[in-house]
Amino acid sequence: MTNAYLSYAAKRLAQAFVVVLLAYVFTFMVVSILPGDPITNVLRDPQNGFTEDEIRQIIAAQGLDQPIPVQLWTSLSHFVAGDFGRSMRSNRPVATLIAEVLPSTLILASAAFAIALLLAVTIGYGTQFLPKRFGQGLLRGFPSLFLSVPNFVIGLVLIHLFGFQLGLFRVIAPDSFWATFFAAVALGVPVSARIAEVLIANLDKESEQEYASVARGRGLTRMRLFARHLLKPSSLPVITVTALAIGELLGGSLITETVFGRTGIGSLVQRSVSTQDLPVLQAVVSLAAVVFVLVNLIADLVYPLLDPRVKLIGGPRARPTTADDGAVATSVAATS
Amino acid sequence: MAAQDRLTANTLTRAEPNAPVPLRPIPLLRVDGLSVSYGSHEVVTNVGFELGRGESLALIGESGSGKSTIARAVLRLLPSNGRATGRVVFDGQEVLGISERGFRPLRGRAIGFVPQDPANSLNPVRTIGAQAQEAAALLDEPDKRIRKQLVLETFAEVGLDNPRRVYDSYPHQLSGGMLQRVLIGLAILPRPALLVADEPTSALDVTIQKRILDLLTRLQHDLKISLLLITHDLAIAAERANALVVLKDGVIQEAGRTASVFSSPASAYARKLRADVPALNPDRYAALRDIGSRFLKTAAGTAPKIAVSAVTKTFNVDGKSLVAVDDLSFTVPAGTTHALVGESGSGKTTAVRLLLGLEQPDSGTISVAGEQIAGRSPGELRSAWRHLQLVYQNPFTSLDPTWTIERLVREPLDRFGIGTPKERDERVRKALADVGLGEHLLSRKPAALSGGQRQRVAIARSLVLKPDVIVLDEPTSALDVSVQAGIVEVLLSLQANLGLTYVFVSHDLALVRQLAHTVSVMHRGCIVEHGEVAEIFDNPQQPYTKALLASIPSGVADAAQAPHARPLLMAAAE
Amino acid sequence: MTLASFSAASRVTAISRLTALRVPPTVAFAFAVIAIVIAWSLAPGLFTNHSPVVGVTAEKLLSPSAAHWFGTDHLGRDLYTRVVYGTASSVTSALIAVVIAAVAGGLIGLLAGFLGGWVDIVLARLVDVLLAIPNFLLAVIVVTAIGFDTTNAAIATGVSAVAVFARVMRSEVIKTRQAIFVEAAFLMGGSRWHILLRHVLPNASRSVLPLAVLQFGLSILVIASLAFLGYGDPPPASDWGLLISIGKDYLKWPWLVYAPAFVTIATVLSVNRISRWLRKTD
Amino acid sequence: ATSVVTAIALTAMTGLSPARSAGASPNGGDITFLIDSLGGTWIPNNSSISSFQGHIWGHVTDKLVYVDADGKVSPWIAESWEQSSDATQFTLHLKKGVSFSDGTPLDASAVVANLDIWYAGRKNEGINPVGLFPKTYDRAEAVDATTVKVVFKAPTLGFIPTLGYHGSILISPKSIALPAAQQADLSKTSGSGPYVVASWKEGDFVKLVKRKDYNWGPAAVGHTGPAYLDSITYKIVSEPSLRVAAVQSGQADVAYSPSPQELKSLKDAGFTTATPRYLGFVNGLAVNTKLEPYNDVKVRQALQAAINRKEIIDTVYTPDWKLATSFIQSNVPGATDHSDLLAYNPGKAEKLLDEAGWTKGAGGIRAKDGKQLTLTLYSNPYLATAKSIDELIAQQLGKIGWKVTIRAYDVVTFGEKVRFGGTAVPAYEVTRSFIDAGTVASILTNANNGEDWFALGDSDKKLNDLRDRIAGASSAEIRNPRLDELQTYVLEQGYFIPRTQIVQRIYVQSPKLKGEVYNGVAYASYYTATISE
Ligand SMILES: Nc1ncnc2c1ncn2[C@@H]1O[C@H](COP(=O)(O)OP(=O)(O)OP(=O)(O)O)[C@@H](O)[C@H]1O
Ligand SMILES: Nc1ncnc2c1ncn2[C@@H]1O[C@H](COP(=O)(O)OP(=O)(O)OP(=O)(O)O)[C@@H](O)[C@H]1O
Ligand SMILES: [Mg+2]
Ligand SMILES: [Mg+2]
Repeated sequence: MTNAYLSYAAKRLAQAFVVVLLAYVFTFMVVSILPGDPITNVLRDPQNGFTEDEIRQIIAAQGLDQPIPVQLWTSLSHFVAGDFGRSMRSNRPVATLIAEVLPSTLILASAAFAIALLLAVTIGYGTQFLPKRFGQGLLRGFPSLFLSVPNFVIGLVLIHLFGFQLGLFRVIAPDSFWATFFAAVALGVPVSARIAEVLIANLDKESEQEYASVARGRGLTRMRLFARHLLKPSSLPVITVTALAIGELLGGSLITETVFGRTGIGSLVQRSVSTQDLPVLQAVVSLAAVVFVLVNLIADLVYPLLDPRVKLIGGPRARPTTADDGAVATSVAATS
Repeated sequence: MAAQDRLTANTLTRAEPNAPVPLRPIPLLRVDGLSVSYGSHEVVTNVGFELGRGESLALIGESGSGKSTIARAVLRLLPSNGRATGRVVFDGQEVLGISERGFRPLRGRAIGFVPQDPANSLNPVRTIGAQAQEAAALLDEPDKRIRKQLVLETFAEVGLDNPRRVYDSYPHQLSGGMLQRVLIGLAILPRPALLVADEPTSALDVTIQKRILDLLTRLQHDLKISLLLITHDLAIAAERANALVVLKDGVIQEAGRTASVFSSPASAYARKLRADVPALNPDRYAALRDIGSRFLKTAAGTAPKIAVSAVTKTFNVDGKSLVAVDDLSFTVPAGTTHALVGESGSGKTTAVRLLLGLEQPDSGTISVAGEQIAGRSPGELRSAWRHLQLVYQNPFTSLDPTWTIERLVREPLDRFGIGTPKERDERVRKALADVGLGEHLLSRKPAALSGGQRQRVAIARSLVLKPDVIVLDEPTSALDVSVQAGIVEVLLSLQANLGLTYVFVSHDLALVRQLAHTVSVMHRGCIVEHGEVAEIFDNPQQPYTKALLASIPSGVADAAQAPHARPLLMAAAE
Repeated sequence: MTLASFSAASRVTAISRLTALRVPPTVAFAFAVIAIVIAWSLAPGLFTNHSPVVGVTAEKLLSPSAAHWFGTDHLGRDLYTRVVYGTASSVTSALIAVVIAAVAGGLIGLLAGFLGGWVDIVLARLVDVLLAIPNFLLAVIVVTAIGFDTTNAAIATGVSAVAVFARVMRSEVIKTRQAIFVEAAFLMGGSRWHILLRHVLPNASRSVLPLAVLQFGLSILVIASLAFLGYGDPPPASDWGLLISIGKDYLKWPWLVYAPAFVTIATVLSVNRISRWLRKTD
Repeated sequence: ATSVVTAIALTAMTGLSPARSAGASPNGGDITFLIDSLGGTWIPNNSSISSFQGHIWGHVTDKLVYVDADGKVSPWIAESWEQSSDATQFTLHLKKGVSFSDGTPLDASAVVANLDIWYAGRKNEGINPVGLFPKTYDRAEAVDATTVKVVFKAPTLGFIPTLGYHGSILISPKSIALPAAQQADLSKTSGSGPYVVASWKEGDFVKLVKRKDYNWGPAAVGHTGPAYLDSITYKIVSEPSLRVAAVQSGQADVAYSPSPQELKSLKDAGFTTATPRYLGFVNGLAVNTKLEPYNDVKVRQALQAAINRKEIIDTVYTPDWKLATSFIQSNVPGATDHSDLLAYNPGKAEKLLDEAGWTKGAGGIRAKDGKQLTLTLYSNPYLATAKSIDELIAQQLGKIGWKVTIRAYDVVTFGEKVRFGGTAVPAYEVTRSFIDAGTVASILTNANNGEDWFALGDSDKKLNDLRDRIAGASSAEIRNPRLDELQTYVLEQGYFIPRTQIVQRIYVQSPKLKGEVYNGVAYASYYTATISE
């Protein structure tokens, strides 16, 4: 068992590495589709007043006129050696840039995640305690609603309400507690919806299971039934969604950080995208892929330890998921 | 014509359905005018019965007749969309109208519940012990260790060999029979006055089924528990219960003491139900079967239609090799039916798949109608499949849900390119008519058919090619006895008319007795005994065969110490 | 065996089918919202008398009233009209995204699931890569590469959702491939391709439909978010996302944000409701 | 012979210093300036002219000369200068006792190092030359500690004004010697300005604190000692509405680039708004005369008459914006008033189009020989209001019978696809500053690396003639009438279609903050500003 476990873990780790490399190459390819390059374009800003001749000289001096495959090979070999290169836009080392903004995004994302989980658990478990007709229906509506509101709208509304009307935080100090809190709310709300959806679907599914009836027939109260029987099996698949939600948190930080004026990975991407700052984009994408792959790897490795039904031999395919969320249900099944 | 009876039975004869059946002066459970609806759909209508202390009562009826619904109404475990009206009086107290809080003290302590499906009735992510402690908590015993001791004792009481191991296991680590014992143990642990058992054995093997039922009967006697037993098997009901309530479409057709209902059913429905139970009517299709029997006699010298010889198949499971079929040999003369019987896992399906070429044997030869099957690729087998067809066990999964019936039945003709389009149309209609299905079903999808109808479609689909051999892998095990009877009749008349050769797989020995000519009894991949049906059934040689035969419910009460190898024909005994 | 016995049975199933199909009121409402949205996108002219591009500059930034349901914008154009005229583009772009995602993802999943072997391994890695890059980040990068306009934003959104469809399709195909009726089709003489196209594809696609509907709603949001970051069409186009993102510069006149946001939310909410209903009834 | 031009000491202006007014405490205080972005890099050469980083450089560095909002050049680090008669040699005399914040003296050798890197950059490292620095530069020599001689290969009249241009910031030679990656770290760069960088974070903020020993401010602003405010924090808030709301709610002191629509209500609420105009071209369209139908002067003239510039200001802007009177801003020395040529006259436009053969067809769109009268506008990504103006112009032209399409690209794509005279670009939207009107004429044609704005090449004799006569003028008196003639001609021909005078930098400011000054490129300097409690 442990042997199988270890070799499985090793295999997954190797796969993860390949995925990260491919993500790096993928970004390079996609960004290189566009003719021309960011440096030329910045130089062409009429305010600079450069002539085409001068622009050509500057480009050649930096080796940006070499064929794409050569450039890819150079940057890939540097990347594997741990050198992320220099930002084309700011000329500073990409590693420094990322190191500067990473903590802020980590704080935001963790706070958002905590809020998402709290909200999801409140909504999800709340449905078990509210009367069927009245409050429960209301609670059940929340995930859909959360998923339907563009998250920049949530951000703008929060800022105006709490930042300006109530003066709870200063917009210009986005790292303060309350500012971070509300940014995290804006980022966490859609994520909470995903988790809550899965939670509700699972609770519904589990409470329809025969064993729940049988347990009730044994005289358990609703509360005990929930705590002893439904809680664990319906919460386990949340691990899977959570692992997937990491990607959403990273993607969402793009918008949230822009709206709240935070500096972080998201705003770094936003700035780099507008200037096609390839080295930064590649590093961020690879970083995101690393995080995503690792988190999912951990989820896959932890799951069998928590759920006695799952045998590792079959790989993560054996991991049960919710039927309600197609993406979740299948995202798990696909890795082989 | 049987179907016509069935149809009219419902409308014509009704044996005082609404009157509660008086059993004892002060019954433990009295159900009165109970109606249950799911949403706006009423599935149980005005049902009433009584169950005395220490007595047992069986609710019987075909699938969907509302048996479980009644049980759940009594247990107040209806799903959220279910609503019950009427009166349920338990031990003198009306319990349908009281609050959940008021009812809860009765749960487990006074009313125990043994569910139908053992595999899904225990929480998969908690140990048996943890769940047993919930039941033990109902005892007024503060000490946890003593409670555990009581649990272990109960486990031993229900016949679990190693109670400690069971206590520490997760449900998926135990077999179905063990789980069912655990569930029974948990139900009786608080010593309830009433035990409601909803088809407690339908998911289990025949031999285990018998042992569980024996256990329930013994406990009922020893502990003076009243038993409300739910089953679709009339023979089981007759064997185990003092009183019967026969249901159809949520309405009581007949009720009364077992002896009278069983021996002289008053309602047409109950009569038909009795007639459809294979165990009670071994010679129901004798006339049709005898046509095939003639081939059996004449076949002596000629080459058999199917010849399987020394076939072995091994699977690799978790690194261990598992011999699923071991040195299997049998022959089937043309125009006859050969049955493969045995418990779950004995290798029946594997044998069938080998026979069709869906699996490759490790060794041995298989020939069907003179063609070699073993060792050929699917492409090469296409020609063999034109004459060799399979009907699957489960009618719900063997038809593509997105296709219409017409397309489904036509598919083999299109694939094999048989006939002109017009001829194909005709053959489709003919095949459907042969299995008793009308043309109005042509444009339906499988989801819009009942299980019995689907299985007929599957049979029609095999028939449409006019094959010589049809292999049927437990074709009726997912279906009700009455539906099963209909299908068996179709199969036999087709054989009589077309001279088809069948390989019929089943775990139901009574059914085999009704329709097969020869039989092979399989046990752990080996054939332990084979020969003509009458011989084997009347004079079994192997203990395994004897045990199998003994498990056939006979309809005779007092089964707890039932002797082995009882005569099958007990219908008239009462 | 007479017909009578079975027609009785069929009546029962017909009834149960009808009850199963009964549409809950919220779903009916959702369909109504979608119907309005479709009508807006097909014939915007029927719903308003104003022009979506030419405004009365003297009437700029009026608050909502009977004459201007959603008020007027900074160039004095009727906002309701702009929302109505922007519907077609918003809906079309979301459709483009869904079609790209469903077709490309579906094909990848179908081939990977059905052919298995190295095809599966290669495609699975590709899907893993797409999945490992956060959706929105992927969309942003793709839209940067192919240029900023609404169609490109839609394409990028579609690309970012390919992986999800591929995964769902693949697992459905694998599930279906193992289904008994597929083996039965082999026995009926069907070839691999026949079975792939006629049995596996239709069955596997069934669970893709609700996902596609869900993705439609999501795409509207993603495209709106891209427009918010300035990666969509320029004005005077009036995609909903664009309207919100223009409105955010005029927060003193909040209806410029709230009106298009409300329409977007109502639409996405309805679409999600329908998707959920489809999943339940399937 | 060498003509000596000594700058006039502008002591008279001292009295105007706003810092001395209002009883506010002159010293101390911290302000926060909200800005949309702080640009990409901090390599001084690459960032000095940025609309964003320029704000910081303006406080951290000094320039050799000062150019005020009216284009007037006055001494700063260069106390005086001389110029050879053929304008190929210049001698600069530097102020004594000036030092960079890293302790290095700002002497002749430091100036030479700056001039060299402005001209050449270090291209292989990614340090660009300063784009508008005269390409005719030959070399500079330190004659003594305070005297620099600058030599050009050809006459370069604009050299001195260029020294007051935002690209010409003086950086410590030690910083200049740093490799590009270190130059990109703002805290490693030292200037001689009244503020120094205390801390910064990319994409977030830059905090400046005042330099106590600063004592060499430009006399023209009326104050030469240390700055009054203790610190200035430039903080990025990318949403314009949030920047404004933050100032309104007292969370910050200045918001940069608010939406013009909000200015009126802000002013009414007592906030200070500033819309300084830079010296340069007005915002307008350079017409591509190579493209059909804009090779027809009548069509161009119709375009000139069909735009209602007043409506643009009324709708998109506020009265703080000025109507264009020429194709250069009215505050540029030498700009003359040509409002008559820019009057809105739809009747005239329709008549011109009719004459040119463009007749109204279906849907009110004009056509000729089956081709519709179309115009594609590429909204300038550097100007927030560009899209709104384009939409409005599309409406206005639509009434006359034009079919107008608007395309908007991001900065990158715009740079890639949209050029003067590009094959699909009938009109290029100009927003561009310059310091000296003398350079204007040479940009318009293709001679001497000119940008050939109207795709005329060398084909327009009159334009060529004016260009040469302006370049050859040796004094403003001679040059001004020729400039006037050039303006008339370009507008009459419909080569350039002005829209409005441009205010590229808009400021909203708390009423407590007073005394800031705006220079010739419209950057706000808080060197002289004070804040009350
Ligand atoms: N939760 C439910 N919602 C709606 N209808 C239901 C529900 N449960 C059962 N039914 C319907 O009620 C009827 C009676 O079902 P019930 O389960 O009581 O039958 P049964 O006699 O126990 O059948 P079986 O032998 O198959 O267990 C059937 O038609 C069934 O489809
Ligand atoms: N594809 C397979 N891989 C591994 N083991 C298999 C496979 N198919 C069958 N087996 C094993 O072979 C044995 C015989 O299985 P088989 O399905 O033939 O039994 P059966 O008699 O048909 O049982 P049932 O009555 O439950 O259908 C079982 O132990 C089963 O687990
Ligand atoms: Mg039941
Ligand atoms: Mg089997």
